[in-house]
Amino acid sequence: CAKKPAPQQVVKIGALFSVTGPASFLGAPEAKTVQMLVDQINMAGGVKGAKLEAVIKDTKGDPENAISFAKQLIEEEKVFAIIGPSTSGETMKIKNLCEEAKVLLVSCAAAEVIVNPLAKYVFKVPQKDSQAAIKIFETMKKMGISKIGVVSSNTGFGNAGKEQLEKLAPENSITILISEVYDKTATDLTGVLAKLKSKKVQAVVNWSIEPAQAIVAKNMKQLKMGVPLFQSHGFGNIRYVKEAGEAGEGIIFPCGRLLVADLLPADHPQKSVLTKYKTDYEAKYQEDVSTFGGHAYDALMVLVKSMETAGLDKEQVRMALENLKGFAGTGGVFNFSADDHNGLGLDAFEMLTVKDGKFALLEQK
Amino acid sequence: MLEQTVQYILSGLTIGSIYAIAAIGYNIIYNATGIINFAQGEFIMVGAMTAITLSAFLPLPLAILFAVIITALLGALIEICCIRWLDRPSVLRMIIITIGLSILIREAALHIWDEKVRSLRFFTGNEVSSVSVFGAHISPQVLWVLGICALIVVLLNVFFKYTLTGRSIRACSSDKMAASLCGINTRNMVTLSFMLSGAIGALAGCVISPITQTQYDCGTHLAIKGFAVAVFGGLGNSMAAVAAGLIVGLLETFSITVMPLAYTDAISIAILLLVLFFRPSGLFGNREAGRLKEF
Amino acid sequence: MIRVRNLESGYGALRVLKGVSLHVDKGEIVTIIGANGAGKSTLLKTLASIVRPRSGTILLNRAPVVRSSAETIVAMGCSLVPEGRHVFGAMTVVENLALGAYIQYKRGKKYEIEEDLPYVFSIFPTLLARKTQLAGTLSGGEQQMLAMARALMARPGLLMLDEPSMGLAPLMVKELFSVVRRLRDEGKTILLVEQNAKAALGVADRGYVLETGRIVLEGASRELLDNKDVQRAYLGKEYRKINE
Amino acid sequence: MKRYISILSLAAVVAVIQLGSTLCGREYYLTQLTMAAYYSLVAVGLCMLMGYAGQISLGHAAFFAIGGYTTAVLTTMNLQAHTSSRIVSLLVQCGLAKPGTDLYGVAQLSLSPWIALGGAGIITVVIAIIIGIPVLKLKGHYLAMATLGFGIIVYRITLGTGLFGQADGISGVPQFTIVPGIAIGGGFANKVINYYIAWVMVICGMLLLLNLIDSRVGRALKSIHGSEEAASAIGIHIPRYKLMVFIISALFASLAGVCLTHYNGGIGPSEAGVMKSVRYVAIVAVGGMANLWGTLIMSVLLNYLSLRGYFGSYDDAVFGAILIGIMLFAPDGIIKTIRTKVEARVKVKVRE
Amino acid sequence: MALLEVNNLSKFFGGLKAVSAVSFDVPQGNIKAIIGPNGAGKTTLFNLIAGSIRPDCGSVRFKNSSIFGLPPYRIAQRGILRTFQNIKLFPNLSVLENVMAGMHVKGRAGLAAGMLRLPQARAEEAFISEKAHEMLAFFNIGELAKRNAAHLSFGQQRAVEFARALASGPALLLLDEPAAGLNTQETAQLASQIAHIRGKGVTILIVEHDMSLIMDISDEIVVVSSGQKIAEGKPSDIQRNADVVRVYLGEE
Ligand SMILES: Nc1ncnc2c1ncn2[C@@H]1O[C@H](COP(=O)(O)OP(=O)(O)OP(=O)(O)O)[C@@H](O)[C@H]1O
Ligand SMILES: Nc1ncnc2c1ncn2[C@@H]1O[C@H](COP(=O)(O)OP(=O)(O)OP(=O)(O)O)[C@@H](O)[C@H]1O
Ligand SMILES: [Mg+2]
Ligand SMILES: [Mg+2]
Repeated sequence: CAKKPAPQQVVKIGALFSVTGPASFLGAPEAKTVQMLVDQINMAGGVKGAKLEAVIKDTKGDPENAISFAKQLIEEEKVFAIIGPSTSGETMKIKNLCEEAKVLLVSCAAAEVIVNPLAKYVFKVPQKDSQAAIKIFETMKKMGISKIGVVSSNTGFGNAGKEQLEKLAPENSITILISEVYDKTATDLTGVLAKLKSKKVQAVVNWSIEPAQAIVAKNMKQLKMGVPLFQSHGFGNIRYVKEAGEAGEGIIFPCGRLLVADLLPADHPQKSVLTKYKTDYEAKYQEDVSTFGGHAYDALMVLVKSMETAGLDKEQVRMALENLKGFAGTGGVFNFSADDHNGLGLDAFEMLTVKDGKFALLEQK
Repeated sequence: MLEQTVQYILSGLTIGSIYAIAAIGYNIIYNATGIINFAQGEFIMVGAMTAITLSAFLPLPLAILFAVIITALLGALIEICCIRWLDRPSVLRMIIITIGLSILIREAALHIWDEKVRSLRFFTGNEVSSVSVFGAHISPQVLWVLGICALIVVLLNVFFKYTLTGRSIRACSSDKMAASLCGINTRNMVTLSFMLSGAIGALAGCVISPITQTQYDCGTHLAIKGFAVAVFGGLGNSMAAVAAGLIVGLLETFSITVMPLAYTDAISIAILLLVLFFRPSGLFGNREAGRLKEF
Repeated sequence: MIRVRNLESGYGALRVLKGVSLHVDKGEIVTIIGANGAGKSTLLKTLASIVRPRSGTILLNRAPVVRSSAETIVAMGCSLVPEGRHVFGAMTVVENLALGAYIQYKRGKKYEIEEDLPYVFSIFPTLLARKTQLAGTLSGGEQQMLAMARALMARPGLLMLDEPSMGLAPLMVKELFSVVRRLRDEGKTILLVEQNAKAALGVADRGYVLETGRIVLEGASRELLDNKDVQRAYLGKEYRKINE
Repeated sequence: MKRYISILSLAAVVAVIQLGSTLCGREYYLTQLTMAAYYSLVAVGLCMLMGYAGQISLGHAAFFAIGGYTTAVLTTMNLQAHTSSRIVSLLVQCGLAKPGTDLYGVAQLSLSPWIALGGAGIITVVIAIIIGIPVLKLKGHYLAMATLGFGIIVYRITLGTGLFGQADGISGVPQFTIVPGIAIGGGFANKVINYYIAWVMVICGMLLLLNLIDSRVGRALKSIHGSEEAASAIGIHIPRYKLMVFIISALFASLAGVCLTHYNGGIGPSEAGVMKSVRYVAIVAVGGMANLWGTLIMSVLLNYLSLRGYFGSYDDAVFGAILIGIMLFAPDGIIKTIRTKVEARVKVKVRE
Repeated sequence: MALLEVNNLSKFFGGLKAVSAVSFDVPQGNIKAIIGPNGAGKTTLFNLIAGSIRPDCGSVRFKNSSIFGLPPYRIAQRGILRTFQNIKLFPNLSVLENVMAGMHVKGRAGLAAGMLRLPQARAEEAFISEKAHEMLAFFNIGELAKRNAAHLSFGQQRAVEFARALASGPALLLLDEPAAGLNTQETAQLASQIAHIRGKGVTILIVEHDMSLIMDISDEIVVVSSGQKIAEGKPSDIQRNADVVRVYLGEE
C-alpha cells in the first residue's frame, strides 16, 4: 500500500543518547552502534530506497537536555522517529512530547513505566526488569537459596530493579533480609556489605549498571563473604569482568545472548544476528560489545524492519511495529502487540556466569 | 559483634584514607596561592589513567613514577599557560579558572581514554586478597593508601615548616608583593606548588585506583569530597586533612548502620556543615590565621 | 648607586610619573617629598619593579634594570619597605624575618643570618618580645617595625623606605630616624619617602620635591629647608596662620 | 532613566526576535530561548548575591530544584483517592484543585499550580533562612564549601527519596494556567506565549534588581562586599542584609525552577547537581561578576547554545574553554571588556 | 554631662593585657585625644568602644545608656562613627557611593521601596546624594566623586574615609590616626577641618601620633601605655608630665 518513494529520499532518525556524562557507558556504545548500522544500511541501499540519516544528540544524561533536543528533533529536524534516550528518567520526560507530536519513540531504557501505562507511540527494547528478577529467583530456588540481601545503585535502573525484586520475592518464596541503596559513584562498599554479611544472607543480588558492580564483587571477596553474587542484566559488559578480575569468578546474572553468541547452537534464531553485530562492532571500534549497544541495535532495527514492511508513513510504521512478530534482535526475539510495546518474554534471558574471566552459560543442575 | 564493629572501622578507614589523600593536594596550592584548585580531582584521575596506560608496557613502580612526573608536568603546564602571567588575579577568578580547567581536563580525558572504567593492578596481592584483623577483613591496598598518606603528610609538614622553599610558598599566599620584595620568585613558587600538587594527586590516584577504579569523570566526586574534607580539617593543614578524612570515612560507614545508605553523603556533609558553624575555621584550623587570610 | 632618567609610569590609563629623573649615590640618604597622590609610592614601586615603567631608564649599579623582575632587584641589593607594611599576617614574627633573609639563604650565607637576627632585634627590641606572635595581630607600629626589620634581613645596599614613620609614636619616630642614620653610617644607601618633610630633610643629604608626577625641585637638604616654596607647602610655616 | 532605556531595548529585542523567528518560520528557536530565559533568572539572582553582595553560593541549583520539585510533587499528586477528605473537597470548592484526565485517560484530581507556587515560595524562604543564618556567617572558601555542601545534600535527597522519583525525577507535570488561555507548558502550540511569559519574568526581574542595586539597600549590600568591618562601622546590620539578598536570590532561582518544571513537564535530579551550580557561578563570573546585564547576556547565550546542543559531545569542553578564555583575557566579563576597548578606540579617534 | 563614659574597660588577648581597667570621660562637644606608644592599646580601645571586639569587663556608656557589648552596627546607629587605622574603604564603590553608604543609618527606604523605586525612596536618594556631594566638597575631593575608591592615593583615601564617617552626622567621631600619611600642610588642613566639625557640635575622640596636631586641637589628652592609662589632662600638662615624656614623647 506504500507509495514508491522517490530515490535518494532521506529519512531522518533522531537519536538521543547520553554519550558523555554519568551514563556515558550506556550512551557511548549506543551512539556508535547507531552510526555503524546507519552506514551499513545506506551502503546496502537504504530502506525502501530512502537513505537513513541519524541525527544523534548527546544529552549528557540530563532530562532538560533530552527535552530540548527532543523538541528540536521533532520540530526542526522533523525526524521520522526517535530512538533512545539511554536512561529511564530522560525517556519519561519526553514520553508525553512524542505522544503529543505523534512521533515514534523507541527507548533504550529499561524501566517498565515507559510502556506501562501504554502510550501509543512509545516502545522500548531492553528486557523487562521483572523478567530478569524472575530468572534470578528461579536460579536461586534451584540452588536452594531463600534468604538474600539486595544492594542496588541509586539510579533509575537500580531503583526499578530493587522494586521488582521486592515485589516478586514473596511469590517466589524468597526472603529479602536487607536491601540497601548505594551511590553510583561509590568508591568502596565494604561497609554496606559487612552489614549484609552480619545478616547472614545466603546470596547477594546487586542491581546496577555502573562500574560499581565490579567493586561489589571485589569487596565481597575481600570480606570473605563466601556466598554467591547475583548481578542484574546490567553486568553485560566484559569490561566489568575484567575490572573485577579474580573477584569476578562465579558471578551469576541473567542476560541477553549477545555476550555468549559463539556458545549458542547454530540453529538458534538469534545466532546469526548476534555474531554479525558482534564482529562488525568489534572490528569497527576495536572494543568489546556490550548489551547496551545491543539495545540501540534493536531499537533501530525494529524500526527499520517496520519501515520495510509498511513504507515511509509514520502511522503505518507505528502499526507495523505494533504487529512485528518473531523479530530476532540482540536482546531476544521480539513479539510486539497493541498492548505490549516491549515484545520480549522470559526466554529473552539466559543465565550466565563468569568462568576464567569470560562469560559462560550457567550450567543448571 | 566485635568483628562487626572492627569491620565497620576498617571500612571507614578505607573510605577515609581515600578522602584524605584526595584532600592533601588541595592544601599545597592553597598554601602557595590562597586558592582552592578545583582541578585537583582531575590530577588524581589523570595520574591514575596515565599509570594504567603505562602499566601495559612498564613494571608497576615505573609506570607510577612516570605517571607522577607526567601529572606534575601537567600541573606546571597549567600554571604556566593559565595562571602565571595573570596580573594580580582575584581569588574568585582563580577559582573559576580552575573549575574551567577541571572541565577541560575531564573532557580531554574522555576523548583520550573514552568513557570506560579501568583500574590499576593491586600493589600487593589481587582483587580477592585481604588481611584479617580480629576476624574482619581489609584489602592490603588500603594499607598502602594509609601508608602513603602518612608519608606524604610527614614530608609535607617538614617541607612547609622547616624548609626555606616551603616557607616561601606560604609567604606567597600571604602577600605576593611582599614576598617578591623579599627576593622570592613568586611565580616559580606557584609553579612549584602546582607541580607538587599534581604529583601528589597522581600518586593518590595510583594508589587508590585498584580500590575505587578510575573513569574519566571520577575526579569530580573525589574533588568534592576532598575539598569538603580539606575545609573540614582546616585549610592548609595536611595533618588535619588526614584526620578529617578518616573521621568522615568512619562517620559515613557508621551512618550506614542506622540510616539507608542513600543518605550517607547527605549525612556526612550535614555533619561537616554543623561543625563548620561552630568552628568556622575547620576542626583543627587556626582561628586567628583563618581570620587573617582573605578570600 | 641608582640613576633614573625620564621615567614614565602609571596604572592602566592613568599616567602617574611623567618623566622623572633622579639619582642616588652610594652612602647617601636621599629623600623624596611631595603631596598626596604626587606619585611617590608609585616611583618607589617602579624602582622596585612592582610596577612596570612605560618608558625611561633605571640603572642600578650601572646595570639597566627596567625589564627585571622584583626578585632580581632584591638580589641586586635593593630592598623596598612598602607603604602599608605588608607583613605576612598569618606567619610569626620570626618566620617573617627568616623570609626577609631569603636571598641570603639562597646564597648559602646561614652564618650571616644568625648574626642578623640579634642585630635587627637590637634595633627593634619590641619585636624580640613578640617573636612568636602572628604578624597580623601586631599593632600598627609594630608591624611597621617588622616590615623594616624584614627588609634589613636581606642586607640590602640600597634601602627604599615608603613613609616608614607613618603611625609611629614620636619616640619611635626619633628612634627610626636614628636607625636610618645608623644604617647610613654602616654604609647603606637610603632612599626615603616621607610626609614628615622636616624630619626627612633633617636626616637626608639631598632631597627631591615631586609634584603631580614631576620633579619640580631638587637640591641639598639645607637648601630645600630654606626654600620658600618648600617651606610653604611642606614645612608648615603657614600652619599657625590657618588655625588663627 | 538609563535603566529604563536599556530595559525597553531588551523588551524590543525580545519582541523582534519573536517576530523574526515567526516570519522566517523558525519559531522553534523560541523553545530554547524560553528555557534559557528561566536559567537566566537564576543567574541574575545569583549575580546579585555574588557580584554585588560578595557572597559566593556553590549550591544555587538546590534552590532551583526546591522550587521545581515542590511544584512537581504537588501538582502530580493525584488526590482522586482522597476526594472524600474535608480538605480536598474544600480545595476543590475553592478551585484550587482541579479534576481532569491525563494522557492515558486516568482520572486525576490535582492541586492547582498556584498552591504549588505559593508552597514553593514558602519552602524556599524557610530553607533559605534556615541555611542562610548559619552559612552566611562563614567567609571565603568556607562559605563556598558550606553552600556546596547544602547543594549536595539537596541533590542527595532528590536522588534518594522515593517521593522525588529518585534518579528518574518526576514527569507528567501539568501546565500552569495563569489566566485561561495563558499557560506555562511545553506543548508545541504554546511556544510563542511561553516565550513571552518567560521573558516578561526576566524583564521584571531585571528591573527589580537594577533598581535594587542603586538603592539604599543595594548600596548596603555592595559595601558588605567591600569591607564587612567598615560596613558594620557605618551601621549596617550585616547578617540581616546578607540574609535578605540570599532569600531574594533563592526566590529567583526557585521561581525559575517552578516555571521551567511546568514548561518541561518534569524535573530530574541533574537540575540540583553540583555541575549545575558551578555553571551558574561560572555564568555570573563570565558576565563580569557585579554586572547584571553581562550576566543576563552571557547566560542567555551560553544556555541557548548549550540547550541547542551546538557543541555536541564537546559541550562541557567548550564551556570550560570559554570559562578559561574569558577569565584569562576578559576578567571583567566580555561585555565590559569590549566596551572599554571600544571606548578607548573612540577616544583616540576623537583626539585625532 | 559627659557624652561617653568609659569605666574600667579591659580586654585580654590570651595572656596579653591589651587594655586594662581604663576609665575616662568624653564631654559633649570636646575633642579628646588618646596617645601612647605603639602597641599601647589605643586601637584596641577604639575597637572596644565601637563594638568591633567584645570587651572583657568594664562599662561603656553613651548618652547615658550602656553600649557595652553591643554589635558595631547598633553602636553606629546610636551615633558613634569611626575611621580605621588601616583605611577600610569599599573598593567596589565609587568615592561618592562610599560617602552615600556612610549615610545608611539616615535612610529609611527598605527592600521593597528600593526595588520598586517608590517616590519616597527616590526623594531620599536625591537628598543623600546631594549631602554626599557637600561632604566631598568640604574635604576638597569633589572632583574624585566618580573615581573608584580603590584607585586613590593614601591621602585621598583618608579623606574619603573621613567624609564617610562624618556623612551621617554622628554625635561622636572616633578618628584613628587621621593624620598618618599626610604632610604638614595637609595636616594643617585636617586640623582646621576637625575644628570646623567640632564647631558643628560633633564630639571627637582622636588617636594620633602627630604631637603638634594633638597639642593644637585637643581639649584634653589621655595617655595610655601597655594597656593602662598613665596620665590624663590638658595638653600643656601632658607635655610636661615626666612619665609621658619618658614612655612616649622622648627627651628633646
Ligand atoms: N593601584 C592603583 N591603581 C590605580 N591608580 C593608582 C593606584 N595606586 C595609586 N594610584 C593613583 O596614582 C596616583 C599616585 O599615587 P601614589 O600612591 O604614588 O601617591 P603618593 O605620592 O604615594 O601619595 P601618598 O602620599 O598619599 O601616599 C594617585 O592619583 C592615585 O590615585
Ligand atoms: N587580635 C589580637 N591578638 C593578639 N594580640 C593583639 C590582637 N590585637 C592587638 N593585639 C596586641 O595588643 C596590643 C595593642 O594593640 P593596638 O593595636 O591597640 O595598639 P595601638 O596602641 O593602636 O598601637 P599603634 O599606635 O602602633 O597603632 C599590641 O601589642 C598588639 O600586638
Ligand atoms: Mg604613598
Ligand atoms: Mg593603632
